[in-house]
Amino acid sequence: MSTDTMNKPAGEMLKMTGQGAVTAALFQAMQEDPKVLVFGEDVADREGGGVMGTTRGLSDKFGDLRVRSTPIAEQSIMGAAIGAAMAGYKPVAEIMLMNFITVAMDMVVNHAAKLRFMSGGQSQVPLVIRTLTGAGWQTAGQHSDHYEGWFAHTAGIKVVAPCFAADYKGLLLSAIQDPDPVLFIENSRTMFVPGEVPADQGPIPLGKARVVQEGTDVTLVTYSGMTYTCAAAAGELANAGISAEVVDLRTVSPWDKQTVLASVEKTGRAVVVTEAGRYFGPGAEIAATIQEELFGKLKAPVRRLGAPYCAVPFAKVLEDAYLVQPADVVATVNALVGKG
Amino acid sequence: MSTDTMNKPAGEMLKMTGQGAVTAALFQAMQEDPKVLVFGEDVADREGGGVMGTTRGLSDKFGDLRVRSTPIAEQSIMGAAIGAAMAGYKPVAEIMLMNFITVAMDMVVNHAAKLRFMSGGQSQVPLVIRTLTGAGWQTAGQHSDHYEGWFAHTAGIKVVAPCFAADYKGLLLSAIQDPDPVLFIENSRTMFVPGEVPADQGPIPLGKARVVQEGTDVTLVTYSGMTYTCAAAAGELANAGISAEVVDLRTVSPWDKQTVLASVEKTGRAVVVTEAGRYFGPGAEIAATIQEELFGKLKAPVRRLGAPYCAVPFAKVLEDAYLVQPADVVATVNALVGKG
Amino acid sequence: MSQATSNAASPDAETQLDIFRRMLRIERNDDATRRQIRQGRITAPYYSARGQEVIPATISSLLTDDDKICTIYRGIHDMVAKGMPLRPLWAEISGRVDGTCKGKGGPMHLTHPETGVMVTTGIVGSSMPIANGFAWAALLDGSKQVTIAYFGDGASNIGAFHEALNLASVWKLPVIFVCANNGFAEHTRYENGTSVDFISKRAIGYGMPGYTVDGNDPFDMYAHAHAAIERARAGEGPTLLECKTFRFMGHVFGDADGYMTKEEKAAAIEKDPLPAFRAKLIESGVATEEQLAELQQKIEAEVQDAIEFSQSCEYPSTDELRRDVFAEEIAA
Amino acid sequence: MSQATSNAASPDAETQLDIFRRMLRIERNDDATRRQIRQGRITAPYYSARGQEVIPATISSLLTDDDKICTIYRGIHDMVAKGMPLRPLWAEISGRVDGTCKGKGGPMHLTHPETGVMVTTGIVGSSMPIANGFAWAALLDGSKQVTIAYFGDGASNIGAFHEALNLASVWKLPVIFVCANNGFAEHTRYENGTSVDFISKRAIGYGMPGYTVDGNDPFDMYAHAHAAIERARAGEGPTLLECKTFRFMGHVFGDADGYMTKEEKAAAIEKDPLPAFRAKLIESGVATEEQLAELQQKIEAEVQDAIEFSQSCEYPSTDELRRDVFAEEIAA
Ligand SMILES: Cc1ncc(C[n+]2csc(CCOP(=O)(O)OP(=O)(O)O)c2C)c(N)n1
Ligand SMILES: Cc1ncc(C[n+]2csc(CCOP(=O)(O)OP(=O)(O)O)c2C)c(N)n1
Ligand SMILES: [Mg+2]
Ligand SMILES: [Mg+2]
Repeated sequence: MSTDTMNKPAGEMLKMTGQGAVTAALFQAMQEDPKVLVFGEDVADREGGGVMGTTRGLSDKFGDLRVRSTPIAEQSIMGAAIGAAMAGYKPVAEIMLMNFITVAMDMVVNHAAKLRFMSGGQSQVPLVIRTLTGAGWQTAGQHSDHYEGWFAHTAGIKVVAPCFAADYKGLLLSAIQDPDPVLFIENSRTMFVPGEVPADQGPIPLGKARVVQEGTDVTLVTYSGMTYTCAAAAGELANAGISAEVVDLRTVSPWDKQTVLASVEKTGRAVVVTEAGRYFGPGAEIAATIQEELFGKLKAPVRRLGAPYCAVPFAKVLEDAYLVQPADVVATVNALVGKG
Repeated sequence: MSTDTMNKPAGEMLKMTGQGAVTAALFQAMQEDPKVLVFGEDVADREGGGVMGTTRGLSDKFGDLRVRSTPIAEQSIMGAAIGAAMAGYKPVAEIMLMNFITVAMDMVVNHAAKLRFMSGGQSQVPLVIRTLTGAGWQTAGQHSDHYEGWFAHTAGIKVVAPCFAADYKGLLLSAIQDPDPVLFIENSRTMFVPGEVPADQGPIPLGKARVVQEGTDVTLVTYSGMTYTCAAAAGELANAGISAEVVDLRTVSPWDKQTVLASVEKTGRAVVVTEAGRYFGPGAEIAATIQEELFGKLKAPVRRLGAPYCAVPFAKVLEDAYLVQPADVVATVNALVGKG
Repeated sequence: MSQATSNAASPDAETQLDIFRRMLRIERNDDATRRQIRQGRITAPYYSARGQEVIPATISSLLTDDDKICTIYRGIHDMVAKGMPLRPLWAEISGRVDGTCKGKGGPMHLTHPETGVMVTTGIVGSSMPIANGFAWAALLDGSKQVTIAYFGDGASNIGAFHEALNLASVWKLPVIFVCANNGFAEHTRYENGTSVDFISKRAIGYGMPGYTVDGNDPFDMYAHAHAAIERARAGEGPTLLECKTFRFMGHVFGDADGYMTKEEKAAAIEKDPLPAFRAKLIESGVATEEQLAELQQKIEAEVQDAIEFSQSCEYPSTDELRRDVFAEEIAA
Repeated sequence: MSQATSNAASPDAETQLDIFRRMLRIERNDDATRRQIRQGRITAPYYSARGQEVIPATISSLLTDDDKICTIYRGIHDMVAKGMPLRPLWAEISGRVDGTCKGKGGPMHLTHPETGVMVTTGIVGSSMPIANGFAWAALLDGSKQVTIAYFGDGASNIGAFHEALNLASVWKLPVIFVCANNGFAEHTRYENGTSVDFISKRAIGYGMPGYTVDGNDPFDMYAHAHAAIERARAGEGPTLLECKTFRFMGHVFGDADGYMTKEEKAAAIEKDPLPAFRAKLIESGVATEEQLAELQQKIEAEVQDAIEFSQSCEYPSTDELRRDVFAEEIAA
């Protein structure tokens, strides 16, 4: 799966985790642009550079006016990010975990996402919200949710959700340079996995999916942590003689319709796989669009896999059942292609 | 369109608006069950019974311990509702306008919707959130949004969005009796429209759609304010010889799959119409489900109409263009049936 | 808590006249706005600030265009005081493309960066956390710029107030939190929503100076605003000013006022700060009747010109729905 | 602000012993929990409250099962003090179906209504607004029941704190806001996130009594908790208690403590309230060495029994994902 370094300029490859890639991107962005700011709970080195250490070293290097730890007050974190962004800075605000953004939804939705439009273009809000989430660590009902669907449904904010280390770096660099608000989602099952990142990895454009594995029988459309799940499923399917193409959206909104439609037109079948809930979830937009655009060209209905309709459970057995597993993808594909 | 009083026991019909029906339901519920509470900003009679007058007369009749005006603090409103509900009461909390729920999302999503599950069934949270929204009054970007998609995507809370006066009464009565959290959405274009309500109107079950107009060529799946829009479109289509069936979901989550699928299986065509944004919106779930369940039985792709990808604009010309209009529905249907 | 610093600053004659000019411009503009609405020429929710003119007029007399304000739905007086031109303002509330927000924001989201009108929010409390961001930027820039966060008494009970004042104090931000305490939050009387007798006391919980000021008295306002702004410019951090006032026209245009007594309303209008300050200026010889009459004519002409301009403007094209969502226009 | 009412209540011998018993039960349970985690028998985030035992132990000695608590991720000490049985607690943190939440909630969402453990939240600040709801219900019921909202020093900077204290004061709710000020919010030192020297001062902004208490001193805690609870039961409204303490094990199990000095940690552990109170009980003749040793054996046996019980329990069936979402089970 080091396909994540495909078509990158040849050159030295560095082994680093998604977290290492995020840290590297922050260093590079702050180095290149004095307007870039980093702040959030415990992010400064006095506080250990983040509870996960993702921002370690930044305040020592760039000073504690540009890298600031904040009180536990997400509305004030987002408010400060909005004002600073409108004043010409590029704040990268950390909301420690995605569930905590629920106390700052007004700032994100009514303000960050709308101020440019409501001001007729006079206001710009070039901020990035970095937030970590994902099930798998038994942190249960209030620390693991994938709520990207809410923000994809909110006009005026982009949503990025990488899986591979190189994408974590390249997409964060682009998110920081972007003139509009970007929600950058770090998934707890991919963030700490080592991968290869070109030493000279630069920005990777937002809104572009990547085919991480080519195939001809079915297209698996996914992003974030579920990209691993789909890649694993594709491997199993290959052994059973079924050729699955895996498309990693990387950006959830705006999503790469072209790449997805081209792939599904080729394979004639699609399964959309998200960690987010299936019901009224982000996968529905993709499934609904595919059937609209490729009506009559599909060999089977577009299927969706996502979290069941319940909170994230604590017990490991339940958490495993809650998360879509490779076997679920395989079973769904088998049914589609009329096998198994 | 007084079909909304279909199959009701014969008896006196009262003319009242959706607002009148909501007020009547609150009186009836508080009368029948001493555990029912009503609170929110300005809801007591000392404050005029709500800025819209929807709760007028309740505190005079039921006292100001059961009907309380609150400070402007939606987190504390929702928190109080959750605690009181867990303690055995049935709080009906008013969040004046839907955009203001953004400051209380943690209480709604992380707590109200999850406490039963996270406690393994020990906690019950039988509360109702009444909230008003909808474009059409030039209240612009922060006072008109339809965010029901967020809540439909959130496990553990039901979402009700009536259109007709009788449904406002019957569904609110059911929402109050329901043992789980219910978000009750009052649409500002339908709430003040007079309709007929049986004097003895009782609870109308949640999760049941209603066919407000029968047809054979296409199914218009909708709810809330857009039900009027679709009914108007159906009228225009009829003149053009196209027979449209209009299905008013009434409950967005859990939505009435059976009724919708039965209708679309009959007509072979579907257009899902929401006031909520089209992109990653609630219409996507319905469209995705229809194509999954009726694959091969559809004469045309399932289309979706919803708000464009922008904030609600102020200028009347823009607001009119923002809202789906009957003409948009007609044009979409014409294209589907291969006319116009 | 109403005493300002011992060596309280006082506005000189010229400043007094400047404050009055701003007050009158607010009042004449408000009067014209309500007339246009009554005549059905403007269809928009309108939250008159009639009676609250002294607060932003005095504060603005101490600010430059570089200083910034974040205000609320009831904030047109704050903008007019800050110097926002009336033509783009009127074009905006009339929903025209020449409006300052191209007709997309309307009266609740008026914005005019050139004069420091950065954010107008319709969400109670939200002006405060955003104001902190501008103040933080000023620190980073090393400028002496200050940011004013305007809000109401009811807003002092919402979470955003608390988070914003705490952060501003911990970070020593150059921001002034200006609470227009008009005694009501929509239909709710102060004491029925607010647990403390003076909102200024809440400053104690943030290790921040807080004062309760007579928001109808330009001299008391000036002394406290001057001290707070100096403090902010000197890098000593934020201040909370609770400015006591009254809104004569109820919460929103058309409000029936049923929640207040005729007596208290009459009593408040009795103390209308505009005629009172006008009389004082003449008494004290700061201005003559003629000067002020002339000033009024000039202002009325400016307002009239803005109204006529706005009526001559085009409505926005529906393409605007695809513009300003992002920097890059969305494809049709 | 540390003085309680002049006629401060003091715990009698029996109560002192009761408080110590609750403290020891907390400490022994915490010790066993950390052992099980180290041995890999439990896989769950764990926020030890070692060092903070006095606060809930003393408060709980003044409560009945009808009184309610809303607590936080770092709240197992609050539950154990309140009397929650250890078997369902251990089964829950072990993810078993016999857990109090059937293994669905885990350590951060433990719930046990029979002993008044109503809500455990993982969201900073959220215990407070919900506690108000239980207190409001008590008013409606006309009962004398009180509700305790437990939270930390860092939580006093979030909006929910402000909204909850204001509402509780305006509505005179029978709720006590108990802030365990352990000097840190995750890795952030008190003064770097909190703008006031004493959190108890924030009570002034809500017209509410507020006290800073020595959270390691059962006598100071008792006097203040007694006054606050009496006040609530008498219908006089809420109180804010800031209880100074220290967490010996860092923020979460495995925390490296890099953000605090060895000295301050050593100094705090030096003042460990558990051995101190134990010694005091013996000195003052409230209990004998033998009695306390016996008590400890009983408690350790109870903990051991709970651990063994939990290990004998089944894991939940995946059908549980369809149960308790709503009252009615969701169809497969
Ligand atoms: C979060 C939120 N809740 C409720 C409202 C509805 N609302 C608009 S103005 C207002 C009253 C605000 O009172 P105050 O802060 O005193 O300001 P004033 O209107 O008196 O100037 C309310 C409740 C809102 N806009 N935002
Ligand atoms: C709204 C929210 N923001 C951030 C977090 C992450 N977080 C968990 S505990 C904690 C520190 C809380 O400190 P304090 O209130 O002092 O309680 P303590 O942990 O010291 O007992 C933080 C920031 C959270 N759980 N909720
Ligand atoms: Mg007010
Ligand atoms: Mg702490």
